Amino acid sequence: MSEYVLELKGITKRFPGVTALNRVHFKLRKGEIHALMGENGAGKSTFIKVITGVHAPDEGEIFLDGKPIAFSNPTEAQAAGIAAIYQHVTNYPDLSVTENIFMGHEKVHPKTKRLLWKDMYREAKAILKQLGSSIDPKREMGTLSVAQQQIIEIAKAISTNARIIIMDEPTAALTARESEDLYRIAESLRDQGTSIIFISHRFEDMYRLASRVTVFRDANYIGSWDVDEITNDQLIVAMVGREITQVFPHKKHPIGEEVLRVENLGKIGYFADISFSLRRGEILGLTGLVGAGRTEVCEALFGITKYDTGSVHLKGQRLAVRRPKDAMKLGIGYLPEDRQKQGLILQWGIGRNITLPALERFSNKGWLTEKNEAQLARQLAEKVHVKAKSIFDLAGSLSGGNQQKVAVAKLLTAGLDVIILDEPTKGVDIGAKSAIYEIIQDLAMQGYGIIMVSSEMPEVIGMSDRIAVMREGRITRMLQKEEFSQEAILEAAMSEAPGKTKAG
Amino acid sequence: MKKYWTLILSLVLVFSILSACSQGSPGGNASNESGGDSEGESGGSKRYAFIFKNTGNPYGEKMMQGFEEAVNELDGEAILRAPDQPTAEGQIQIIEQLITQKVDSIVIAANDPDALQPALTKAMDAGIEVISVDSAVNTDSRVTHVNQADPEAIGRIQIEAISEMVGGKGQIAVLSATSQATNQNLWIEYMQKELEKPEYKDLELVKVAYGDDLRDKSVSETEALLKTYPDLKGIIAPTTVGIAAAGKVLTDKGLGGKVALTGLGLPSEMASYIESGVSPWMYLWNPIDVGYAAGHTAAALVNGDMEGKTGDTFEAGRLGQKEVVEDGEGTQVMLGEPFKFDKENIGEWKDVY
Amino acid sequence: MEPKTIQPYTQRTLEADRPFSAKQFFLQWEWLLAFILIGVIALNTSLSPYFLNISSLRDATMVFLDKAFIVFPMALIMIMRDIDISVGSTVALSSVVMAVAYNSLGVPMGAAVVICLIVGALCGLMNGLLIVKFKELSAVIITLATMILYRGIAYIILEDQASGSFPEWFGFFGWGYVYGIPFILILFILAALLFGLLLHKTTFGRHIYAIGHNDVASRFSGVNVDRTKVIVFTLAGLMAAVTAIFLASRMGSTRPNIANMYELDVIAMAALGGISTAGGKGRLIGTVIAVFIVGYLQYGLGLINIPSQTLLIVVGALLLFAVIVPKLNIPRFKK
Amino acid sequence: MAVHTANAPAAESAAKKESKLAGLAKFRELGLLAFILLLAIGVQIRNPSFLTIENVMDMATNTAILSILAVGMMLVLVTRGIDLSIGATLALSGMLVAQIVSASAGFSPLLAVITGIGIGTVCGLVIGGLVAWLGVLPIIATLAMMNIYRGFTYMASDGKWISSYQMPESFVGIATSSVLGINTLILIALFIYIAAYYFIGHTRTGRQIYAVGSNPESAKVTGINEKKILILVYTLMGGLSGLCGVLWVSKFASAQGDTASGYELSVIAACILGGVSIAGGSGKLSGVILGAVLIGILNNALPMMDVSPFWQKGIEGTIILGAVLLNAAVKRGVERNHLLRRRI
Repeated sequence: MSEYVLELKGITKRFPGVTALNRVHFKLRKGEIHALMGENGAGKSTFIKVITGVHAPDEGEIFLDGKPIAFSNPTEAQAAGIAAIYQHVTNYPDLSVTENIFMGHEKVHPKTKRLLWKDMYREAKAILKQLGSSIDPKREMGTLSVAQQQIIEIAKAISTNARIIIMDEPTAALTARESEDLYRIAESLRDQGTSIIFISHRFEDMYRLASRVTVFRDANYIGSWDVDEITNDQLIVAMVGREITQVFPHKKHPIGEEVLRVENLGKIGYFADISFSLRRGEILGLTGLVGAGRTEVCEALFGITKYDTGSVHLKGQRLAVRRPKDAMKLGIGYLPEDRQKQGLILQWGIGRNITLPALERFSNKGWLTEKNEAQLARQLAEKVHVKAKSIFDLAGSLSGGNQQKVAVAKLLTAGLDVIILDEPTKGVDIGAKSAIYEIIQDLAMQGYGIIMVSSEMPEVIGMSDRIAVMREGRITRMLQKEEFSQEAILEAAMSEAPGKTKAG
Repeated sequence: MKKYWTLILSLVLVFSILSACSQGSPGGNASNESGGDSEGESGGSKRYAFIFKNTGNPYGEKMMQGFEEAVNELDGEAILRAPDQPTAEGQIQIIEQLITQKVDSIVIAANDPDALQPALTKAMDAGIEVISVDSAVNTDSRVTHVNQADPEAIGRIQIEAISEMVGGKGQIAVLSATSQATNQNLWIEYMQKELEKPEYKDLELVKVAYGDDLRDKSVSETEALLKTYPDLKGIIAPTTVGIAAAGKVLTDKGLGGKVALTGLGLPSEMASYIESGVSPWMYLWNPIDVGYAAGHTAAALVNGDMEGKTGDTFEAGRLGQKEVVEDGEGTQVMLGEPFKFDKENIGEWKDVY
Repeated sequence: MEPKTIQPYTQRTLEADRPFSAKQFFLQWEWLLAFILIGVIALNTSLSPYFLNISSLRDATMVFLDKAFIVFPMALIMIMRDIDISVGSTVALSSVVMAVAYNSLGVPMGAAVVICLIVGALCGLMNGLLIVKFKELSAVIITLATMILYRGIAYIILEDQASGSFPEWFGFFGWGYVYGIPFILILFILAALLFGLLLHKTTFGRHIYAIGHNDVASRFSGVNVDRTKVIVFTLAGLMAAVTAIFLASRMGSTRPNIANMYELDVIAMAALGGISTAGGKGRLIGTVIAVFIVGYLQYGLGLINIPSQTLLIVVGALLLFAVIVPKLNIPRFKK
Repeated sequence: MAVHTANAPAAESAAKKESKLAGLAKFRELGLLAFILLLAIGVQIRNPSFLTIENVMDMATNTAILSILAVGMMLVLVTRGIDLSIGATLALSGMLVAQIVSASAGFSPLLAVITGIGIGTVCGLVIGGLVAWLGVLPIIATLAMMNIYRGFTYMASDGKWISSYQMPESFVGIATSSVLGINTLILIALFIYIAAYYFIGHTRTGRQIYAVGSNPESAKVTGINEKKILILVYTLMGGLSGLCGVLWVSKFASAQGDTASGYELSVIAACILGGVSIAGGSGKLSGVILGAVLIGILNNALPMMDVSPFWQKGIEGTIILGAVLLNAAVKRGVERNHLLRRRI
């Protein structure tokens, strides 16, 4: 019997044009939580897919309990006790919770192969109870929140009696409290002897949970360490390949007159009594737990959805925004949270993406003037330092950070006064993060009023001039610069909101 | 692997296109043995085209068979066409193609009496003799019409039949084709006129239903008739699909002998119902003869044997001499009374058409 | 956290001119279509002595161009990842209203033609509004329902009647020539140019592509998705009315059952032209060539009097061929 | 769309309240059923012979084929596909089987049914191959094959119909015979429903069809063979079309080249009325059957109410559009109520 439950040696995986993994190694002990880290594109996802049998490696060997093994499809990996929880798109919104849990390893009658629904419901209920959740196993998956869905994913892994569970950024969409629940679940699984591979961008996850960490960079294996023997800085060097810290540029941006005032904004079922003002050159951090209604407020300001009560004033004028186009015309821009789905058209080149919001500007009565357009797109792309060969490179081919830069550049085409940034550094690696911070500061200096929605506490504290904290659809606290602290934000995000009423 | 499949599949496709093309030509160009060069416009073989309402219709196939027989007798070349759907649009396309081919004559069973007028006028302007057959086009769009039977006679004969079957008394209904079918509408008009006669005062026409020449619709319309009018004594269905569907419903419901059925139908489709007595007898003309007569009419016009004016006569092969008679503002060639199919003769006809 | 070093930006310049690539240029889908068209013409010429002459080629266009007008807006709709299967019924309804207005209500023919266009546009507008207001329902569902509804209204209006006897000049639409060129061809070329410019040279067209690729991102980028959709569907209704005018002119009359299943022919032509129903892809020139491929193929095979059932198979096979070829990796045609 | 993903509350305390609302999903079938009952009562008042046993049996017999096809179409729609070729497949299988039985009278009816299913299965397999292996979009693939199969049918028929006298009694008997007073067609349809119910609800493969439609990406990760599933649904659809081809020809005792032309639209309409989502993933057997029944009743009731034939299409279109829009509006109302209940 080997010391390791899972061992991968010299795994190489090539796709047309790229080597996604280059002779990487990995060792996993029984009952261990092992963090796997690396920047976007380091090969983590491909690595998971090799372990779970989605991809077959071109070279290298996989040992399970010391015996060589080769999976040709995910079902085989599952049968061997390996389960993966992916970051997103792995559930079936139209199917029930139970079905989601048991998809791929349904309980069937040994002879007739009939599905045993009663047994499955019972077991689903039991597993969910074990995880401390009371979700109805017959409920439709699509009606659950992201955190609840995450729990279902874990339940799914447990239901397969997995000995090895891979979690791919499970906390990315979770709030601090929900993450805490997840840690608890992971620890109890570990204590029962399950081995966990944990992939995350968040250092706090790793320090909190993992006992060992392995780093990949550019498809290569960099090394493995015990968590307590490696420092934060060393880890960053390992991941990025150069010394860099998460820095927030401190450029002085003069704060000017009030540009946006929101009064008693409310939308039934989403948020209520939202009031704040924003000045030119100011960065207003908007934070709170996921689901607190931050995105909904921003979408209402931008005209994606309608608000039911209250008013919005821009430069002293009351706005009647019915759709995003109106908002942009009047001077409000929005960088959506999901840049792949909401921010960019991935099949298009950089240039076309940048010019889309303001096509009218360089068109002559509706006629496109492609030369002007290309020139302007190039200028803007250079302004935000997009790394690419030409403006005709497809947006889909860029890294996360560069995609985000293109999305920011889109906001610069229109003559805006207020820019709303929703999680501007989500899923962006460290190198690109600081570049984006720099751009945000630059924008503030140019006199834009900026609302920055973020769940990352250091980011909000480091970047903002003021911080509005939301909880369950209301702003519970407006923190001034001198009041900034993680504790204060957490307290405001979790405490009972004052004057809570039943809406509607 | 996938690539090979794709390759094989596209090869199959290409072959199917090619084979479809090669298979198509002999089927369409009926008689290639005569005439040699198809370009020979003067002298040599004349080219006669026949356009039926839609493809895959045995009634039309028989008509085309008769047409081809006539054309072959005259050493001509027969071109047989039909659109895949019974629409005027499809027939206009075919007319255009025939004009381009400079055929000598077009015989058409029209899907619409008026909609073909511009196209047929163009054909006549190009020197093509246009004759309608079976379903007429309006008199401005044709030289003459070959009529299978006098519509007045068709209407009358069916009322006579149903009256005899039900004993001159009771409710009757008509199950027609589509509500736009000109032939049927004309016959129904004459039926109603006939019913006004005093000897039919006890016959009551309760409803004209439309089965759209669709099996399923005709069946449910028949069923609705039977239920809405429980005292219904007889059904007249002057359309092939309709009468067969009605026969099927009456058979399945065991109403043979209780509700009489007559009308116009193909002997092959109706054989089992006539033999079983569900429909004591019904009528139809011989579509082969209709097509045959149309072929000879076309030839007579093309060869200048007549001009299609009232009183003109011409030789119509085995049908003997035919005369062009008046038809409203136009002219037509009449074939005679419809033929009666009953238990005695259905056996010999069911395999013919 | 103590700020240490700030990463300096790496200054870079970007290419803003698209380099001309002969390889890319010649591997476009439209070239393949052009070759197919040439192949069709060559095939027809070899099969029938009547095919290759000016008047035949010219008059053929009068036969197949009527429904081709709908192909343009259908292409736009398909690029937006929608579909409209009610266009055939719109043709029927607008032509029926025109005929009734002229024959029963005594409206002058010129005004009746305008009414026809308005009715068509209204049908399209209703489709567009329903699709925009009920986003949870797909365009297939809504246009399937309106397809039955519009034709139903046409039947209610005209019952079993045909309505015709239009004035002489009305026949010009479908049968007339201008300097020896069929009027319908001239209008088709004009419409092709207009729609081509609209799709490829205007902000509106760019928005259509954006919506087809990613309607959410388009909305977030300030594209007025709803308005664009409503306009395009209205255009589809309008062009269906144009088809209705030509069809009524060619038939000298109209009936509620005309233009049956036109939508399928139109979708097939657009798909052959390289418009993907998956959205975002395709160019108008491709659909123009596709119209001529299908039209001349049918016309040419008609000249050798191929049975129509064979034509069905040929057109079906051609459509499959067109969608399968790009999936072959050997010559990489860009669709 | 962004709103949808975000509207579920983070707190689990809401879970209980919502699960009650989830029960309202049944509302759709109930609404459809209520509508059918109202319609039936309305027709009954106009024509008392509507709700007689005989007429109900006739309606059921006439709807059987439509509902069998609708079951297959539902599976296709659930996988985000569509099949426009079923009318042509039906005609082809019906025509070929009719030719076989007319040529050899000894051909047993069971064998005829099996042959029909076989022909349909092959037709469906070709489409499944095009969709699954070559990635041709379903609407295009089935549009093309519709033309091709219809052409084959015409070619095979050579312009002739197969008439009732050419068919042996036993063959016609498939559709006219009855067991315990219930028509065989109804029994076959019931058998198909039960088989489909079991297949969809109680087998792995059945659930995998829904999984593929609900989320093709994750289906792949779960190890579901998406291609296999796609081929399966189109093959099943083809097989059912083939079966219906035989039943159709037997019922009407005639095989024509243009049999069931345009029938696919009625089938799709039945599915849509039954609440099957074109976007895939959802669709209930009960809904589809009710949808088919509604269309069946419309076909039967409108002639019986003596509605002018020219109004029938218009009424049908209005009802379909109305039902679809009403359903959407009701769903919105439910969602809004749900939002109103949330505490902020």
